[in-house]
Amino acid sequence: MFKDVTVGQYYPTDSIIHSLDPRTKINFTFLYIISLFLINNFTGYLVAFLFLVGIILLSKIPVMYVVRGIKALLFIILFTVVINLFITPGTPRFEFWIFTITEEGIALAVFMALRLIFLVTGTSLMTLSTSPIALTDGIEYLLKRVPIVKQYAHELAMMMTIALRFIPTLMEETDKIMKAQKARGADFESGNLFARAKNLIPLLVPLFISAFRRADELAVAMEARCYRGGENRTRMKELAYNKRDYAAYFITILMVVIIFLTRYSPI
Amino acid sequence: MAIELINLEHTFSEGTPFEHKALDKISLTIDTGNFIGLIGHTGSGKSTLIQHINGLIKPTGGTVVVDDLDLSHKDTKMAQIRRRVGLVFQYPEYQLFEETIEKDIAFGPTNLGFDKEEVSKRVVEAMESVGLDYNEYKDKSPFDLSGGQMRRVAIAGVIAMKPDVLILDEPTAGLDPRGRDEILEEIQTMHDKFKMTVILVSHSMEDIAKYADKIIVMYKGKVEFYDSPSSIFKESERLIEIGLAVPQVTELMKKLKAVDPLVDEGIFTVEAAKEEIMNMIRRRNNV
Amino acid sequence: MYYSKKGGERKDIMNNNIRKLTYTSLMIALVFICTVVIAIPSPLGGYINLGDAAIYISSYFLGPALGFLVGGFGSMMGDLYLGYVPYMIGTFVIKGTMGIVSGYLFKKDKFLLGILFGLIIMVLGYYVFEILLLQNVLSPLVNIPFNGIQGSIGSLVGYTLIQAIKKSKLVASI
Amino acid sequence: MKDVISIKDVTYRYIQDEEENTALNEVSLNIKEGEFLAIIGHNGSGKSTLSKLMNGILMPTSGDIKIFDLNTKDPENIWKIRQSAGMVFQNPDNQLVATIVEEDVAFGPENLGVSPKEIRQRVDWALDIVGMLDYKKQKPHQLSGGQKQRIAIAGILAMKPRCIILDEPTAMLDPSGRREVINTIKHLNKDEKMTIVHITHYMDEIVDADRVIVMEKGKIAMEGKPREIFSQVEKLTSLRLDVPQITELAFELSKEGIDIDSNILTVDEMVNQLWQSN
Ligand SMILES: Nc1ncnc2c1ncn2[C@@H]1O[C@H](COP(=O)(O)OP(=O)(O)OP(=O)(O)O)[C@@H](O)[C@H]1O
Ligand SMILES: Nc1ncnc2c1ncn2[C@@H]1O[C@H](COP(=O)(O)OP(=O)(O)OP(=O)(O)O)[C@@H](O)[C@H]1O
Ligand SMILES: [Mg+2]
Ligand SMILES: [Mg+2]
Repeated sequence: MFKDVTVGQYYPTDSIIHSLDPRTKINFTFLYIISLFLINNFTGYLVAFLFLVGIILLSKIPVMYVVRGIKALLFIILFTVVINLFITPGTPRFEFWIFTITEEGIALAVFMALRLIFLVTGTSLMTLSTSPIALTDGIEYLLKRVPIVKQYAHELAMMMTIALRFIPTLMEETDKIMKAQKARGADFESGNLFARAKNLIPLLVPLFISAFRRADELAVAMEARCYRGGENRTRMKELAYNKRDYAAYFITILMVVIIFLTRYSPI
Repeated sequence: MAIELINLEHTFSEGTPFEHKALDKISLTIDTGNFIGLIGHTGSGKSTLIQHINGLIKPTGGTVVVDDLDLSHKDTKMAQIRRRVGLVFQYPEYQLFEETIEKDIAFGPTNLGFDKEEVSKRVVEAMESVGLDYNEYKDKSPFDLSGGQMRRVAIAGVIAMKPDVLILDEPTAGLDPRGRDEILEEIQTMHDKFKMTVILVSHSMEDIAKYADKIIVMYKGKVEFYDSPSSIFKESERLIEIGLAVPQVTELMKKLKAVDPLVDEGIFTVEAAKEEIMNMIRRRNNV
Repeated sequence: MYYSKKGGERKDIMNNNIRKLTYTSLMIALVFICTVVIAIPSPLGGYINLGDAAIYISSYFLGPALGFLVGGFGSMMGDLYLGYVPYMIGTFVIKGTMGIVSGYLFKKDKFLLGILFGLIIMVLGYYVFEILLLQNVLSPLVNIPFNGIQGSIGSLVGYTLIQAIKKSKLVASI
Repeated sequence: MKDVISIKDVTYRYIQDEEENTALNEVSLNIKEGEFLAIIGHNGSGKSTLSKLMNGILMPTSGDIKIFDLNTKDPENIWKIRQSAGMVFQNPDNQLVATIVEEDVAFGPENLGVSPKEIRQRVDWALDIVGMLDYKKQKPHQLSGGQKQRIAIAGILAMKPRCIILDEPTAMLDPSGRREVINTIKHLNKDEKMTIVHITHYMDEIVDADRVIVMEKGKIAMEGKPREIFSQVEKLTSLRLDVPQITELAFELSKEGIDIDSNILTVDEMVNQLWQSN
């Protein structure tokens, strides 16, 4: 049941977006988030929207997948909209009972909703088009450029890789232990909150112990393969920028500049 | 306690691109008190099959009936099923979790709702059945034991539920040859003593040949054969074709038969092979 | 730390750092799993996950520094999987801090205090982060009860589990 | 021929809850270049301890171990030793590090600082030898046990070792996985001229070994060619081991006074002997 989890909901296609260097996509995402917070009018959102739609189309990922992230945050987005509607002072537009909705309130609520939706969609797009492994490589490379952190960049990336490698294995193990305990009469499905939490002990204790044992065996196996940290280590594949990455950087910068300019637009 | 599988089907991830039919229209009856060997290539559906027998997996088609209990029926309580059918998984020592051996073995019977007295009686019996001295071991941590002993504790944890049907998925993996024999002997003894129905999943044709009175052979989710060992091991070509093997002595008998047609090829234990070869030699010396 | 009783004699070409690395990695994987698959239905609707319990266990056995990494990365990957991408950075900081602080207090033998502080950091942390994300102080309030229950269950399970694993005598702290 | 590994009077004690547990007791053993050595013995007889000593993962409590004349006690040698005596472990899952097969195989040479171009060549070469080249872009968790174990072997091969030590590489595999791994090991020994140390509980896996060591309670109890070892059925049984069914049958027959060698190892040999002698 758990066999094929891909962390991060990677959706592989053969698109140009997928083939970009992960560093390009990470940097783009950062700049995109910053631009979102720069926007202060409809023109700005329109520009951001057009960029987003363009990228979605290029990525060949079904729109349904891209917007799925919104569902997870729907409740809090709606609540934020409602709050903004009612608490923003300004020119009253509607009034009923003790509530007043102002024009500024409506504008702010719509802006907030748009910003959150764009934020969710844009970031999901990056994780949908970049495999967790590529993402890890990209992060490692970028961390190597950050002072202080840079001496740990290799170890951090190694940790992420091993964690990704073991997630499916441990998921299968979870399933197995759960079944084994059920066969001994354990009940994971009924009882109140506290009873259920307590019933998980026969699952979680063996699971953690098994993870400890695996960690131990893995350490020995890595040592036997001459692992000694990041020093003097080479890589089979080095990340390398292509022409399309430079093009992507150009477009990204263009986007930031245009969005910045929209701040001076009248609407 | 008869087990009846009627048109049993199981499809994983039904309706997705990962759809996979693991069991395909399986119908068979296992009689009370049988010692069944279950063999089949990797991925043939053995584990999926046995998990149906104690309700851990629900069929996507067909039913499982254990005695009078229809497992796919809504009113059937899981506790009733677990009480009748005990399942020992592969590497069962990885499911131990309690501080002491006694507590760990008591986990199953306690879950079934027995009172303290009954539980501790069962723990004593179960430990005895797997050859662990109660007084010496009860207060030890299960994690202080050797691999073979941990395996025994885990098996005892299921035995203590006193199931009528005991299913074991490769109980001897990773043990040395003596450890292997000891565990199988203990299972055999329990089978004889409590008239327990035993289903043993194993990759070792020699072990299956030695202990089982009937063998189920699975191939790609279907039952290929279900018969006595002597008839099944006669089908050596087919067995090899579907990724299995025959015991070495069966292979030998087959080759001997090629030169002496009177040789019986349905032989699978060293004892019987010895007899047959002695007969063969006598025959030849008489000529 | 070393699995299997007190462990063998390793005079020491054995680089303890590798062991720290693999334990941390595996615990990241477990925090992820406890966050996304092992869930209990919650009275407020939705599911309570046990990611927090896994963080306490990690920070207890691995100490504050590694606890930070485990809490931060494990939970961040959980967000990635569950579609809470905008929360990732916040989660990294909040859960990481939870790992550090509880790990530090556990080390000082302040067991309950460690769990309590972890809980407070989590609830307050998400509140503050959502203020930044949503740009107002009111709407994030709705999540406080949910986080509170979530955290309490996590604390409870974490507490019980640490006791159980300790008793199994299998693991000695680093 | 030269000795690849020479073990001299080695004792190893684990310290556990202040108690000492002697896992190996004054063991001496030499392994020749190109040899296929099999080690068997009951659970806890010290096989794994011995193998970890050969690779410098454990240090002897007393005595010396030399790999190609390099003493494992000298910290300077350790990386050279681990590179030339590679190790494969029981659980295929717990030795794979990376999320993609080829990247896992590259892990060893990357640690050694080999150039990217050469790593690429070595990875393809190693995957080819174990017959897994077609799987290089796969994720390890989608492979069967036997395939994972072959990837683990490829990961060691890519470090270009001269000797491979395998600690129960088949214990967790089903028969087809076992066959895959055993064939790979034999291929490495015969065609790639690699020295092999193979630890196992399966008697049928050692029939083709050049030499067999039987361990008992931290000591070497028997040593010889498979045929010599298997002819001593009773001694093996007393050491918690057994013999292939066919050898047992030969033993039983010869007890009955039938003229047959009691060290038969294969079915064909048995057929021949029964046919010729009687
Ligand atoms: N949870 C699952 N989700 C999807 N497919 C599954 C799942 N469990 C098993 N399968 C598939 O169902 C088939 C039967 O698996 P099963 O585990 O029953 O085989 P088996 O005969 O026990 O094999 P083995 O000898 O390796 O234990 C296999 O192809 C397997 O990949
Ligand atoms: N990490 C450890 N700490 C303490 N004692 C240990 C440790 N590992 C092994 N031992 C002990 O050392 C002895 C030899 O163990 P070893 O693992 O070498 O045996 P083995 O022959 O490999 O057994 P198996 O066939 O079960 O793998 C045993 O008595 C065992 O209990
Ligand atoms: Mg199975
Ligand atoms: Mg061993």
